[in-house]
Amino acid sequence: MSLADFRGEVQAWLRERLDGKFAAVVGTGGPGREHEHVEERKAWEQELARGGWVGLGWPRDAGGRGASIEEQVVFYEEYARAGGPGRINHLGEQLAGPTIAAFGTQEQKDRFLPGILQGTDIWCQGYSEPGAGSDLAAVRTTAVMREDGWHIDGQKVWTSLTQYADWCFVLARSDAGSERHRGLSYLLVPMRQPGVEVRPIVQLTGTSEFNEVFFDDAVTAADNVVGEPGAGWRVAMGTLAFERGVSTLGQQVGFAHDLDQVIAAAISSGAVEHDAVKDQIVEAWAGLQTLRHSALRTLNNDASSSTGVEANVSKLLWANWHQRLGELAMSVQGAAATVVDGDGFSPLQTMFLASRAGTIYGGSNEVQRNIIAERFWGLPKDRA
Amino acid sequence: MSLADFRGEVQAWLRERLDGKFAAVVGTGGPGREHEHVEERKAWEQELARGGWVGLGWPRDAGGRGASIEEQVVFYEEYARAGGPGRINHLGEQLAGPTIAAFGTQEQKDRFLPGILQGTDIWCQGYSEPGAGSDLAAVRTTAVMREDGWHIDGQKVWTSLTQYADWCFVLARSDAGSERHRGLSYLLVPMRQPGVEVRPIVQLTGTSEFNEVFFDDAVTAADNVVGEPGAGWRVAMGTLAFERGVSTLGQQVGFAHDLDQVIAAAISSGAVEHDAVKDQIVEAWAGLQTLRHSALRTLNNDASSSTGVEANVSKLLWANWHQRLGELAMSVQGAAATVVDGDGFSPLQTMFLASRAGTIYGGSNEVQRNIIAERFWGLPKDRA
Amino acid sequence: MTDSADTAELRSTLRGFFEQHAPTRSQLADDPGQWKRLTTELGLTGLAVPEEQGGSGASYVELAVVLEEAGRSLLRAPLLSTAVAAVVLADSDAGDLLPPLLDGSMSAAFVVGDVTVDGDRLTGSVAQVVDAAAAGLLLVTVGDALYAVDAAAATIRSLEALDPTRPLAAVELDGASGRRVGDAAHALDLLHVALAAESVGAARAVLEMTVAYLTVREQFGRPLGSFQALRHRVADLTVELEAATSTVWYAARAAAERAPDLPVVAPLAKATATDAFTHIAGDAIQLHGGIGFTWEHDAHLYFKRAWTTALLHDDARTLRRTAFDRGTRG
Amino acid sequence: MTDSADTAELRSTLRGFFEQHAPTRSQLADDPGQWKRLTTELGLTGLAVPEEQGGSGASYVELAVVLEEAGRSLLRAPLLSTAVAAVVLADSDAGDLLPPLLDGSMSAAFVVGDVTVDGDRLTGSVAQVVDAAAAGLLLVTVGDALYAVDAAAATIRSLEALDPTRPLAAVELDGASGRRVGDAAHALDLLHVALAAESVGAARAVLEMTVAYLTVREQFGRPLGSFQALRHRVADLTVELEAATSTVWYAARAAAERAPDLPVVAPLAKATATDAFTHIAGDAIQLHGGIGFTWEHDAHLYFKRAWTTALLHDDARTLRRTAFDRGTRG
Repeated sequence: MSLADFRGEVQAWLRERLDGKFAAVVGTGGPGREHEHVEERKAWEQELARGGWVGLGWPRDAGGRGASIEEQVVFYEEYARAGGPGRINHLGEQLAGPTIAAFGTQEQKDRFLPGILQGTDIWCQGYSEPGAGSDLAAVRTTAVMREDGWHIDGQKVWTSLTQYADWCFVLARSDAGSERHRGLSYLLVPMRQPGVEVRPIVQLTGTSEFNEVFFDDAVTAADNVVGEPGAGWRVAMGTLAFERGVSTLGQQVGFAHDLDQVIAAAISSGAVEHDAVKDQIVEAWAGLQTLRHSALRTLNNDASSSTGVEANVSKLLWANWHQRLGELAMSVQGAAATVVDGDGFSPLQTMFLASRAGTIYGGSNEVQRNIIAERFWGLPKDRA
Repeated sequence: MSLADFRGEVQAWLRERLDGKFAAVVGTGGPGREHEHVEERKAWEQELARGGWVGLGWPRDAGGRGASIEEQVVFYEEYARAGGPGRINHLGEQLAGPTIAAFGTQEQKDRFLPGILQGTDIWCQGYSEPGAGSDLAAVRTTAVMREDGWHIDGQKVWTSLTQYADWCFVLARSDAGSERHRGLSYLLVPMRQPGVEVRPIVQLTGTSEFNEVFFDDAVTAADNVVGEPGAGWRVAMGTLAFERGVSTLGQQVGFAHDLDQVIAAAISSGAVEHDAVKDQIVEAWAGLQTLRHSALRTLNNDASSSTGVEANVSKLLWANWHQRLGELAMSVQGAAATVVDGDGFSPLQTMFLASRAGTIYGGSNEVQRNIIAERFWGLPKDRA
Repeated sequence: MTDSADTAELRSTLRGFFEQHAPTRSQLADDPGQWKRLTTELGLTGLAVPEEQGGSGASYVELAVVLEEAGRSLLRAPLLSTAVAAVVLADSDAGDLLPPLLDGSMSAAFVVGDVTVDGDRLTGSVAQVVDAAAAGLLLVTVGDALYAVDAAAATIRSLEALDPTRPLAAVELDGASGRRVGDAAHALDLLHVALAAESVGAARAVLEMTVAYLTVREQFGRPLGSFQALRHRVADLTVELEAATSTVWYAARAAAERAPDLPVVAPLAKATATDAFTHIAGDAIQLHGGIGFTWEHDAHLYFKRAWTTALLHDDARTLRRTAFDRGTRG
Repeated sequence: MTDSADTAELRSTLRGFFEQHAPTRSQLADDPGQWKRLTTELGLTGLAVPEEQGGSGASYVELAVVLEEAGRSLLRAPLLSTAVAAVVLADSDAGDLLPPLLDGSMSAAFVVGDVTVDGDRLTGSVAQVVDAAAAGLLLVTVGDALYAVDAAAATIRSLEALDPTRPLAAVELDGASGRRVGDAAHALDLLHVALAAESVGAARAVLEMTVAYLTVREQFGRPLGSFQALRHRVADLTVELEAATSTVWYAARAAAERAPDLPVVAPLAKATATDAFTHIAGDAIQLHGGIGFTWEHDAHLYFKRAWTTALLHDDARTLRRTAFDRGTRG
């Protein structure tokens, strides 16, 4: 199929559903808005699966469609353009699935991949712990093997979409007395059990994208460990490397929508008449073009010429760009931005507030800078 | 005398000379231009001394005039406004003199202060060493006491006005085998002797404000040590504290002159028609007002409420402000700024280039930030 | 702000009061008891009103110190609006309007927007007015003039504000009777200085909170404050705060002395102070990491106050332009 | 820029050449021998000219790689002007002007300014023209059109340049005979992409030089590169450089393919690249400390090249506006 035909197929499929049965989910979800239309978005996940769009870029032998990078780009662009909702299982599709496909046993693949590909099993991530911030190796959650499987005790934090999840991939310390990166195991833990409690964290947006998860003698089967017990760090790092940049192109279509809203607000308030405000809008627009060029360049990389820090560069670029856009959104509205009209924060207010979290979650700006300095330039690490 | 009368006296005295015999020195000297009219500026220093303007703020018992802060402010403002040249002995008046007055013996005061107050002895500073950068305690220059006095060997760098100086205050290691801040002595060393060689450092401006100084068995009398031998660090730190902010008000009048030139260039190129350029000019102007308010607030400080880092805050503020102004100077000229017309760089080009040094010399921005974090907030030092 | 001995004592008294009675989280709802203490007990609304008019006879410098301290705890009560209104009225021939402001029985609000006057009848609607919902007295700018209007003669609608510690309302005037009480420009200058003082106080509080966090919080086995990149960020924010504090310091003195350059430095003070406040409050969230963007932590309250103050009563760019035009004219 | 296998080989060849024959300090004066090697030996002026017209038949992508490498050593020779001119002429019906450019017997310069045409006579004076002093052929923009003019028909006066590695001249045309060879806009797009490629190459070189310095230089008893504030500065500069490199990468491909969005991304590429270059070169001086602002050290040469490139052929603000207007039209 030509790329243009493929694009046409994507457009038609999305239009039929998003103009029709799933019209309610258009534009819902995403940063600061994960609480919107949860049940409909779960159904949407299964609808996507029936259309064959889940696991689009997964290899065929893992049950995916093995689509080319170009096709994936087209899908993400059209998905965002059509106002497709925030994907409620993106952690399952983007992280859990590929990790199990790469590091799991055949039994694990058979057991877990179909649920992801059918959109029936929602996943969340259990990495960060309270008090550890960006220090991923400071894991204190324990996992002890007993006759009925792994028993997990501890607390994870900053987990997104947890309250809707069926499964969680958890990094836990399985070797008592081990330190830092050693002695950790990568466990797949069912969320629907008495030993698991989820407490939403209310953010400055007033909504709860993130949660605390308490494991109090939670249990999972003995063979729900990915990779060797005690060798979970390598698996967890592998998970982080699966972000290949394709989905960032979809994210950018959302950014373009944000920018359009800012421009509309600047026109409506008259702020755009100021040359200086126009300059800021032009800079935001130019920054977005560069985000796109960066994603395309990354996708074109052959292994030999990649910098190894594309994901870190990309994270800093988009998080800072989006935060500046959030500030611009306020400036162009002027005093009107200080008022909450109607039911809760406006989309631009939510964007402004949520953009403060983008530079912190998923590896803070500071951690990204450390990695770039150390991995790309070989500059010394911070002394521990 | 009222402050207004005092201002009148300063204006009249300066006008008579700068419109007359010393017209040639008007506007000369300063960053990137210390090579201009050196002999006339030496004569000017003595003329100032005859007028009683050298040591204006020194205490009377040190031979100064004991002028109030307000009077000093008036003098520096009027001096700069009249186009008074860069002071060729400001290190003598601002640092060496006050240090000797505070830490020296009566004999040292009698010996050295008159030459400074009369403008006949020009001083330079020997602190920084090659390879040590901002690490002032990394002194390797040695001083050994023999029968005929101290023998000094080593190398200093980034010393300004050295080629015109008669004396140098030198921080040297007098206790062999000592380390860091211990075992240093604060020595007064005559520059006109065979053991001292000065090599100008050509800067990116093409001129030589700074120099290297080589001490090769240079000698100074046994009693030309300020404070106890081996206790020079305390004296050197005392020297750095004498910058009380008064002279920064004079510096700011020079900055205002720079800003006026930038505005004139923006008008002449038409760049000022761009609202965004106008904004940048307005920001530069506003920043200059804040520099002035900061200096005035510092001068009004009573000891109980001072932050202890005023000088560091002030250094960061003005150095960054001036560097941004230098960039603005280029932007407003556009392509014309890329050409050197006539005899050497234009004043705005020189300002642009010299402003890159302001964030490095006299304690780099990085060192100032360290000090603010450590001294003001008590945050941990870098581990050595 | 740098204090003389007198203002240092005032500051210390106020800080004690606010730490005891007005911690940040208590500012999320009105507290009539607190307002009573601020007015009758401490006499703060009349602080810069001459004694012969029933005030404390202190100057705008002392009022600025009080507002800095109020800013630290993001005070919700209408102290700023009412105290500035009292200074304006004390300087007018409408001193008879003062007593209820001084004894706390009435608060005031400044209504700045498109209002026109016909005879003594004011008409217009202003979309965002700080402290208007609780106000008994409105001071309304009409072109160059300032009018006093009984709040009962206006239609006032409470609004939900982005900053939950700063009450906003929409004010509608439909031929309300107004009394000319002075010039708008001078009142706005005083208001700008007051907002600037409040902003540097709040900015200093959130920066102190951030440094305290960096000092105790460990990551990678050492305190966050030992990471140089974070320490340098704190240093840069300190420089910006100290610079803004200097301009506010200067402007408060200019207000106290009615110095000729007050019209220049007043807008400059608000611009400089709110720039520093928005930067510091934004970085405070970043430096706190995850906890900094939770609803429970105070950082977002400072952040919302910073942006709200920056956007109300003209933004920094506009104010700097105004200052420049005034300062370089002639 | 990210390379395919082919461009990686080209890059490696060129880097070897420039490291051997064109170290930075040698760029302070003309070097005819070097020019001869660049043209006759390496055939670089005809790199992106089709083989049937005497060139090497590579694309604008390869030319961009060459110019990145030339930028690394701040090449003084008129390679950029001449190679871009060759691409423009190869695409016109003035292919007969190509041979002297390809064999190195003549170099070219782009004259962009206020020039008018009357019949085929060009008149005007342009104040700053890169590479004009040595040029045999001038490509002159007149409104939307591009004309070829024999340099002998113009009055060309060498200028002293702020950047000693980039020769500038003033060009005076007084009824000089011109030959219409194409459109100005497309030629300027190609020129912008070329300058952008050169700039990211130079920026990367001075950033690498800076990191190397931080790695070896010790202060306070440890390498400068172990100070987190400096490492984070390097990281931020890296992000800016990688972003700019991406836009240049995209623009070079758009130029090679004559993609419809070339007019959008070409000005954007120059703006993004020179912003990154000025920031990196400025911080390079700072990060080198005292040695960085001496005449002897190369940092100031990169700094002067960065600012010169940013100011010539429209500044970043103007170029971004152009890109925006083109990119959002319709």
